[in-house]
Amino acid sequence: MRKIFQIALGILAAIGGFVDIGDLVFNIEAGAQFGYQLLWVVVVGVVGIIVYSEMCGRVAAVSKRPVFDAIRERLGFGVGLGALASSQVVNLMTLAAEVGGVALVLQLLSGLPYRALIVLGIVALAVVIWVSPFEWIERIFGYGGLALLVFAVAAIKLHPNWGDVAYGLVPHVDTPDKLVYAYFAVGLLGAAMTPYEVYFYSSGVVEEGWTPKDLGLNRANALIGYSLGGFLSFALMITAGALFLPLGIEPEFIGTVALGAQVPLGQIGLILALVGILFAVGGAAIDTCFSGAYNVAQYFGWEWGKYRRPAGAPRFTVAWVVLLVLALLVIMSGIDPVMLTEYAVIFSVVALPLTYLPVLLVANDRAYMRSHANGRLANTFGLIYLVVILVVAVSAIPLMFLTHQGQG
Amino acid sequence: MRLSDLLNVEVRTESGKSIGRVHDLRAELTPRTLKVTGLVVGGLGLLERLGIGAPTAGARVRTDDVVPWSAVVRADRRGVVVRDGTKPS
Amino acid sequence: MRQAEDLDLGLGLLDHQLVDSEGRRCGNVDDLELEGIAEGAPRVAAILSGPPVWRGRGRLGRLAAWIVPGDTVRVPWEEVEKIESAVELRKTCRELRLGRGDDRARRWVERIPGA
Amino acid sequence: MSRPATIGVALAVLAFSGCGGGRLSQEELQKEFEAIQSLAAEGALVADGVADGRTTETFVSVHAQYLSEAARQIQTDVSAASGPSEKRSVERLASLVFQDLEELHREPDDRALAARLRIRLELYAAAAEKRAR
Repeated sequence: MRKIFQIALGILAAIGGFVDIGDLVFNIEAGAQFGYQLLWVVVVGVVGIIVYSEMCGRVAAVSKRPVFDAIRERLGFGVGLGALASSQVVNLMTLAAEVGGVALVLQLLSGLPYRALIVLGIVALAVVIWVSPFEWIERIFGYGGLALLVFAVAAIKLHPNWGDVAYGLVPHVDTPDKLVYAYFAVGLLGAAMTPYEVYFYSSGVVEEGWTPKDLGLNRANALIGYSLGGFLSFALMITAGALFLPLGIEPEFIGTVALGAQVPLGQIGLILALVGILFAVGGAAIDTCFSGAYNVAQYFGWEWGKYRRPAGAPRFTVAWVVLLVLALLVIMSGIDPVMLTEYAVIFSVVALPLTYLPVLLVANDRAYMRSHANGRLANTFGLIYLVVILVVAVSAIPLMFLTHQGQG
Repeated sequence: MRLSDLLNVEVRTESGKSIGRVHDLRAELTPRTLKVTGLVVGGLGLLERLGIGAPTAGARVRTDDVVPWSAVVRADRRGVVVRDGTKPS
Repeated sequence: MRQAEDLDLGLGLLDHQLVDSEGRRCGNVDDLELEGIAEGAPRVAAILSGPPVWRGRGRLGRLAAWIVPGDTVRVPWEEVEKIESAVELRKTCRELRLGRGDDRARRWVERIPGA
Repeated sequence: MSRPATIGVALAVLAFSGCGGGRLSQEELQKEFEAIQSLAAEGALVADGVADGRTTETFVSVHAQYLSEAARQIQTDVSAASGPSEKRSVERLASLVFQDLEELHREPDDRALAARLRIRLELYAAAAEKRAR
């Protein structure tokens, strides 16, 4: 029974962490622009996050060191501080975008003014974090996010050409806009492998006091959780490819995502989609908020953890409160959450190598890992993905420039 | 003297030939003390600083890029001077 | 502590987490104080922690030390219990004067209901 | 300010400086036609849901407003700039699409109206698509 509950940790990380506003935006936009052509990138991204989150979870379970400890230990004070600063900027942008997303969905459900809902959303998130035990947050948002499965039904009901869908799993480029294609490939990879997922997950593993005995669970979480997340990405992209591409619709709003379920499934599809987005994006907001606090506390060696009462880890508590307030200011400035999401995902790609290189190094250190150090399989995949990440990190910002954020 | 004073400074022989930089200090941990036994120098030393092939990394790749402390003539933040003929490979 | 074994100071100690005798996290190994270099028998005399110590940690370190207030805390090597993935200390952080930033912040956080 | 933040601000400035004022090229006008097609087609989908009673009033009202604001934004941007003769038709189409979306926003429960709006928006989308080529 305990095991089943613990797998919920994986589901939360999968739905709340994997499918966040970045995945919604990039999968829907990629589908609307290129149909099913980029499905293979989702597979690449999902395998990547499985490889690295398994590694981070293993390091955390065996050595009790979460990701940002490893970053500072291996990269040193200076480079580590650079990694901290860049990851905090990305975290804040992502958090602000998720909060904006929560407010937009609440608006589509209630019709109340957007800005009032931003404040309401922030307050609700703060209260949820403050009063509820972590297990509750996990279950509420994890299971709520499962409503996104409505997009799987929507994708099927839209009768996509399954042959084309299958062909999408084979890497190919069939478009004159090769740069835009590359931009979306980079964005999809970034959205799938966002670093805050592993900051959050590895810290959670340490907080839950996992030991090497839990490594099987860790592997199951990574595999099942992120595969489910990848499955939802597929559903979103296929929905957009079947519905929006033929009509020439370029999705720019959160409402457009929900429309993808409303058209084939009617009112019930619409409500389920909105509820699913609300929980997935709300859960991701909590994840990013905590990731930010974890990172700064771990870098500076402060006490941290949300299993403790807020006063047990005071600077950690202050850190997440400050992040929420900053996110409130950013999103209240009126910046479009969808555009902010795109920036956040692209910048997170640039910061990826600084996160994953130290993890790979530590996972090979037998002083930490003893018999649980990386095997040949984990190292092969780890190295391949490190190369992929480096290429993507170098090309992300130039591509954003050249394509005007995918506008061509 | 602090560890950070020595990290990354240049290592020269008494006759002035550079043999690289101090990437790390090797030490010996006993129940009561932590004695410095050598300098990790050279290209492989850099990898060691990142944890590839270090003594703790299990697979000890090589130790001949460590200059024993007995060869050190002078060490401060301006640089480390070692006896002639000392060379890490 | 384990038997005599090799340890690289930069890799195995520097920037690692400090944990006190009650399991509380209380800062990082920001630098190490070395002794006996002139005598040809150098050893680690103490762990140094706190913002002013960052000054020795490169340009970004100097900048960070300039921005962040705080004191240097010197933990004599004798207070080290064991070196695992974190550095475990023999005393509580209060006795060693570590983790005072958390103590200061606690006074504020405690005022909020439910903390 | 950290480097990513600086880059972010710089990029945001660059991204915004591309809009408004100045002279529109043929290619830019084409992009505007594409944007109008997208908004009109999406509006038609929303209206279709209303006509069939398969959606919620709140969703239609809120989402149609976002779409109509985007259409109005195109109209304002284009009328502020100079450009080839097609500029006029962009403006006209954008304003027609804006008006219909605005109506959908105000009457999200009128099924008969929605059926008419759907047909009109589909026509606008088709017209914009033709011009975008």
